[in-house]
Amino acid sequence: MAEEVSTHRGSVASITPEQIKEMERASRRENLGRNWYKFSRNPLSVIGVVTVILLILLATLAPLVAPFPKHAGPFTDFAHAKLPPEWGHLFGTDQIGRDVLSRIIFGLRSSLLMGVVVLALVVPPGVLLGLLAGYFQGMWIEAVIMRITDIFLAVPPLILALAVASVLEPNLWNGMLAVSLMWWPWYTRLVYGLAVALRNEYFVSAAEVTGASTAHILFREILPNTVSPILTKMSLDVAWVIIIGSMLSFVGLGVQPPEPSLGTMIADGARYLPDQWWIAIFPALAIVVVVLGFNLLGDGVRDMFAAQET
Amino acid sequence: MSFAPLLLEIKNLHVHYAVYGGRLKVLDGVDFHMRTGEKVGLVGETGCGKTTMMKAILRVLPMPPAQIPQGEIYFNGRDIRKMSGNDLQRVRGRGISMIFQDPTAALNPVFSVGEQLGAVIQYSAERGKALSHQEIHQRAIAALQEVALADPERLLRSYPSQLSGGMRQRVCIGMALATHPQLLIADEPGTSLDVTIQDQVLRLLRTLVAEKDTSVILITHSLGIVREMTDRVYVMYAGDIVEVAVTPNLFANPLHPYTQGLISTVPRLTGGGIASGIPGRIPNYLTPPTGCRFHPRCPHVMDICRAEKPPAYRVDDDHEVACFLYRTENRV
Amino acid sequence: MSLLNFLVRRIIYSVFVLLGLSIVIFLIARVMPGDPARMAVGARAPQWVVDRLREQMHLNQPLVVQYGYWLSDAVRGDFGLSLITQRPVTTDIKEFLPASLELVFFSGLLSAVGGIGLGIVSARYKDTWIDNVVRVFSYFGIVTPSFVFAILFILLFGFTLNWLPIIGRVHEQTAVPPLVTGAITVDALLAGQFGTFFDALRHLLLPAISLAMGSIAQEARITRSSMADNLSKDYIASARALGIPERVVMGRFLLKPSLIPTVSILGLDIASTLSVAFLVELIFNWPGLARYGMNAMLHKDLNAISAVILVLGAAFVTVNIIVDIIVAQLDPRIRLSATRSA
Amino acid sequence: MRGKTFTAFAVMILVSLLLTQCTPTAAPPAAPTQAPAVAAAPTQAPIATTAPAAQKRVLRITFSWPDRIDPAVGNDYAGSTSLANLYDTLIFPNAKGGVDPWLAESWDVSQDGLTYTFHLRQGVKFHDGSLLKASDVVYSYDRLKAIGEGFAYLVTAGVEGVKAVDDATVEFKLSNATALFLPSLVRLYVASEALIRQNTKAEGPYGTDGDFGKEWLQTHDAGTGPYMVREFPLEQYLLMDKNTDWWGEFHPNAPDEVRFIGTTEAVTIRSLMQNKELEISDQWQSFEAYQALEKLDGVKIAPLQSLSSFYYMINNKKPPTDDVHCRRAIDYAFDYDAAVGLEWPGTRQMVGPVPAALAGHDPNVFTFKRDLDKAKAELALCKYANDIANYPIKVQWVAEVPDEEKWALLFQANMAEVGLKAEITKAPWLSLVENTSKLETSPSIATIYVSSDLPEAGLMLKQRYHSSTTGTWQQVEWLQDPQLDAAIDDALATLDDQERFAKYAKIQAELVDRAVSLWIYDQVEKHAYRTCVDWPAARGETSAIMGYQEYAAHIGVDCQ
Repeated sequence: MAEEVSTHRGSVASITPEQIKEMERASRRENLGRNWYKFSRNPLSVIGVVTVILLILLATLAPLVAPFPKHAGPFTDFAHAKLPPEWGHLFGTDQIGRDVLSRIIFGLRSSLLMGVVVLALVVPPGVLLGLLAGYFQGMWIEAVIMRITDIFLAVPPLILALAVASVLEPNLWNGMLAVSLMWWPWYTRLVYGLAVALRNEYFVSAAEVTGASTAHILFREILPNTVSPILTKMSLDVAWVIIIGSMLSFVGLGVQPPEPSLGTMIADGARYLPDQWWIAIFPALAIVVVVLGFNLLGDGVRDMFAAQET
Repeated sequence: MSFAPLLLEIKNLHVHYAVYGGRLKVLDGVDFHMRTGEKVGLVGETGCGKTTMMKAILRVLPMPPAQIPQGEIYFNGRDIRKMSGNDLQRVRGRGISMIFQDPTAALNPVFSVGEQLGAVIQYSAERGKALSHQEIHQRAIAALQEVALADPERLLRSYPSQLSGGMRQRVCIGMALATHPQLLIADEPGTSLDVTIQDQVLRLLRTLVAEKDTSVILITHSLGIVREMTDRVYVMYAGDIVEVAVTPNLFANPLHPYTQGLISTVPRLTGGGIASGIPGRIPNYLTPPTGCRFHPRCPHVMDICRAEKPPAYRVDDDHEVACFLYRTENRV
Repeated sequence: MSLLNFLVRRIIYSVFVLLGLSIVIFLIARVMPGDPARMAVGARAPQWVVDRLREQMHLNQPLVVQYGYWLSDAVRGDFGLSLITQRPVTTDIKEFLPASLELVFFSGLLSAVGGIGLGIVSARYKDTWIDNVVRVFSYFGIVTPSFVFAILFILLFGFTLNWLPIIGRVHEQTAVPPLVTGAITVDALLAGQFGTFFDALRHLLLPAISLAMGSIAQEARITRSSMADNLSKDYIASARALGIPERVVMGRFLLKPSLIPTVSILGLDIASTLSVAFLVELIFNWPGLARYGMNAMLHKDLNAISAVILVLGAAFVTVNIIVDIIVAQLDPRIRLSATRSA
Repeated sequence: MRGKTFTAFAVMILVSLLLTQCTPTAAPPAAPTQAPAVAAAPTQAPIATTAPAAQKRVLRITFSWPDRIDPAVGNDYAGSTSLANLYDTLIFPNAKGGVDPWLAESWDVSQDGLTYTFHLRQGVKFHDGSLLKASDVVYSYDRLKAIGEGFAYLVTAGVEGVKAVDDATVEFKLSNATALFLPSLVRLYVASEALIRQNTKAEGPYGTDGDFGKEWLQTHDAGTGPYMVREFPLEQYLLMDKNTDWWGEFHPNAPDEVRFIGTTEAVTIRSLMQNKELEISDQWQSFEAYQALEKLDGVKIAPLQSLSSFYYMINNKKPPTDDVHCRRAIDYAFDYDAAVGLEWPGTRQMVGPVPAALAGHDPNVFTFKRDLDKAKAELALCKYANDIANYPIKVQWVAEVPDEEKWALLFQANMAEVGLKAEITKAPWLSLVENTSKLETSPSIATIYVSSDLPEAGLMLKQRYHSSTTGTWQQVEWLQDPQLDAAIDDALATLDDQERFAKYAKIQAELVDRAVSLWIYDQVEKHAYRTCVDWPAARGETSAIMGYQEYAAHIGVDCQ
């Protein structure tokens, strides 16, 4: 970030815009390389990345990887119900005779999908509103956006999502929608703070003086400089969204059976504790692994950008 | 040349920083000594290891990442590195105290000036002499008055964020002097301030030091200040002492190519500008140049410079230089 | 005085925020399908009962007017009847809120004491095995959802070891103290019943720890890293260099600035436990507001949902104000800028 | 280091808590000994235990919550059990399926069967000490009718008016004769008019009757029954004290204190049973949980005969199940043997539309067996056959009964075999109740256990298939068929048993032919109970009517 700012500052003199662009690109490429180097120096971050990649592979290749792909759908085999972990069923089978491992692998799909879709739904509007509010600081746009943001931020995060999810038909997509509705204000607030600081920077003033359009200033001047905090927050948020998703499905507001989801598997499996412990405990461990993976990854991203700041 | 007893002697000090990917060898066998009452200057570009050396003396380097694999630091004849916690604490403050480079960073943002200054005064009192609140308060006021700060009562209640840069610097000086140290280390005082204020601060420091006859190590990259304030100068480059001389000698006859470069830039008094006289920048400590660390920037570089590290040669009684250009002279 | 000023401004602003929230809630509640009057009296109630109730609830008037009535009722503490309990929502909230607050308070206390304590220990013994244990614990604490902890703790401490109770707020044969605040621990102390107090505390322990685990871990991690960060700050080096003894440097000059981020995050965590609590309350059969709210949501009990969200919103905002005050006490920079702008 | 202080503090708290574990149950000895006379709300009065815990006979039972104890509201398992214990009724159901005199010592029936005159027992006292009068019966009836919830549909059907002839005599006038009237009085819980009026809020939906005391009756009782509410923190438990002034006869070891606990959480129930803190479990545990409970010392499983069956209620009004062929396809495709095999030993497939234990059940009615060929043939006849993928069968099962998922999944798998697509959703009970109240929100299939309120096939037919119950969870079929209604009403008005049962048989046959539901099995109600409890229901000595299995006055508790 620091490098880019200085490039902008230096640009006012005699270099052509094309050269600046090229320099920016070069410096970004260099940053990328350096960032990845820094990132890869931290073994925990690397564990995070590897875990996340593995999980994504497992989820996308679920039908090929899962030992019993059919068990993710409508399937019953009461003769083989409640088998403890053994070679044929590494994580045992559940009360209906379905392979717990296969269901966990398929369950990853909805968890990961939740993380991705919610962020995809949340980040663009949240960032846009934050940019607008920050850039038009002191004007009515800011007042309206930030007051609405404050209202949403005044409710404990989960409650609003539950309320919305409960009025909609319970399924994965409505669950995502509900979580998204409560999540955008955090991005608005983050970007708002950054944009307020950035709008007074030289390069923004310079662009204003040269008559650049508002869109240009927002998206070409301010936005690129907010990318690293946004990325950091996103990478840490994935884990949170997944936890919240599992909470929703734990109470039955998310994915509906028989489609597996980790939260539902825990909720249902809890009925068979303590004797058939594997039905609930393995999905619980799976959530821990998923969240841990994203958390390590997020920490790595944060440290990487933090190191770049200094 | 004075024959006062040796106050501080550093032998072969190495300081490394462990970071991902290796060790930064920031100090690579530094020798240093000074006598009671001496005012010694330490010059060199930013990042050459001056502050590290001073923090190492007081054992306030953050460890980890810093490590001291080797070296002795004698203060009044005792090795600071081998001291127990109690002894060390007696050296800190009343023995050696230090003015840090950046007064904003050196003051704790969440305690008032009074709380910080009070603590310094309280714990630097003579052993077995607990001071009353009243006494501490009075001494604190006196300390602030000494550094020419107006309205000390109000100042004591203030927090660092409420003060201007110049005031913070004065508070730092006041705190460092409030312990009545034998040796004061002043690390680039005033560098972060604008030039007029910096000038005031330095003048104040000079007056105070002269009044109290304290021994001083003055770290700076400004040769002008060195010339005015010090008796003797160490020149440092990339973790090595490259030249030592009494102040007039150094200016009259700089020997090391680096010192020569430095002195040629003296007229340009702007802060931080001294490196511009010498092409290139301070090397990377992770993989420092072999041999003489200055060789990649040296106009007189020879083959031997790349292969071997130059020892110190004594050119004159008070003048040593670590450069193969002078290898005909006596090794120290 | 200026801190008071700051406080008053915060409170007034919060009231406006809550007012905005009430509009959002009202809209959600009214947009939902279903006749609130019919829902209130049950599907098989005679039509005349429903009609009369519609009249009483002003349901035949425009939405804005309805909101006016709803708000003026809400301000007077009247949120209408709850569908699940069939009695005024306010009565329910009075009954369930103290249990939730009690739980959240103790969980917050555990987070503060446990988290900061572990963080300090970890920073103090940085890079030793103690530190490593704490760090691994923190990672797992942060990534494990509270309901998983709840299930594990019930299994381990409740079922297998049988150390701690896993249901209810006190043992069934324990005399319940006269209800004053509704929080049994507090009431027991007020009544001087120490046996009951300890019994209530034992019942609180597992749910409170399950709820607190995440934030204990979080707090430990933040305290540790902020202490580690600050340890390399010049003001610590300076304090040491000027002869201040190590214990004073660590216990005073390092601790106070290091607690600032911890306290801010702790506040956020406590505030959000208000909502995460529902799962733990569900699992431990804890009769709290979050669980009540959850049930209300599962059963589309709109009056209860609106009230619970508003009450939790108010609690959330209050906790945030309290945290701001504590942080301002810790950090003069915030205090000073607050008074300057006030 | 401050850190040490913190850790030390935390350890101290922990240790002190663990130490106190040894003496948690001891109530402060200095507690006052006066028993609370009237049930007190937990939010009002100080509550003290009356006697040392050891001497007290305590009966603790878990239930699926919430528990509604307003006599005009409660009607599910927890509610009717609570009401049976708190209130008395004019008559009492006996184990043989008949009724015995209770609050009514005797009664006369007019020649045309339209007027019933009840002579009340004298000297019966409400829990506040006031005497029961005929006007209280009239008030209880009026209140039930006005509120219209709970068992109102059962009690008020066909009654024209009720009046108090004098303080000891009540007269019911019927609009038409019915065999159900007398047994239905089991659901008319007699409450004290004075007490309710005292606690009525003026503002409420019921006109001059305000809220009809609804709020107060949520957590209090106004009955004459063998037990009375001491404490009812909603969402937690219902605690009742023995009514020592009760006119009836207690079991010699009847409990002094009855606690209904609102949880069905498996681990909790295991722990409670294991710690001897629970005498009788709820009936909603999983098969595995009962197996595990049975292994505990001094715990047995009682499979109770019940009037209840497990239905897949098929919506007869919504596509695709509005076509009889589609419904028949479903009935043929389901694997009944597998479904029954998942239940406790002794469970049998349902024969016809009513539980086999009811008087008037026809054992010879046609019974569906799994036959995929027939299922496919029927499906082909269904008008949605060509487009069946666009008509998913939406199944909602009750979240509180986790075992239902097994059958739901079995159903889904079975249907998939013939090409029917089933979407299954778990719905919390109250959501399901809400959903089934309107045709638009009703699922294609709701999976519900229905218990007959009386041991009479005709009542179950009425409960399940008569238009008067559409819009409740008791009928998601939405038949709304006037001819069927008339046939049921006609059968019920037939006072001669033979004749009446013949009419029932005809109706049963027709319902099976129309495949209006998927009939799965007659329920065996499982409860784990401690053998130190003398429980008549476990020996089959109580009425099978819902709510009377846990009639505490007749249960003996002799545990330690």
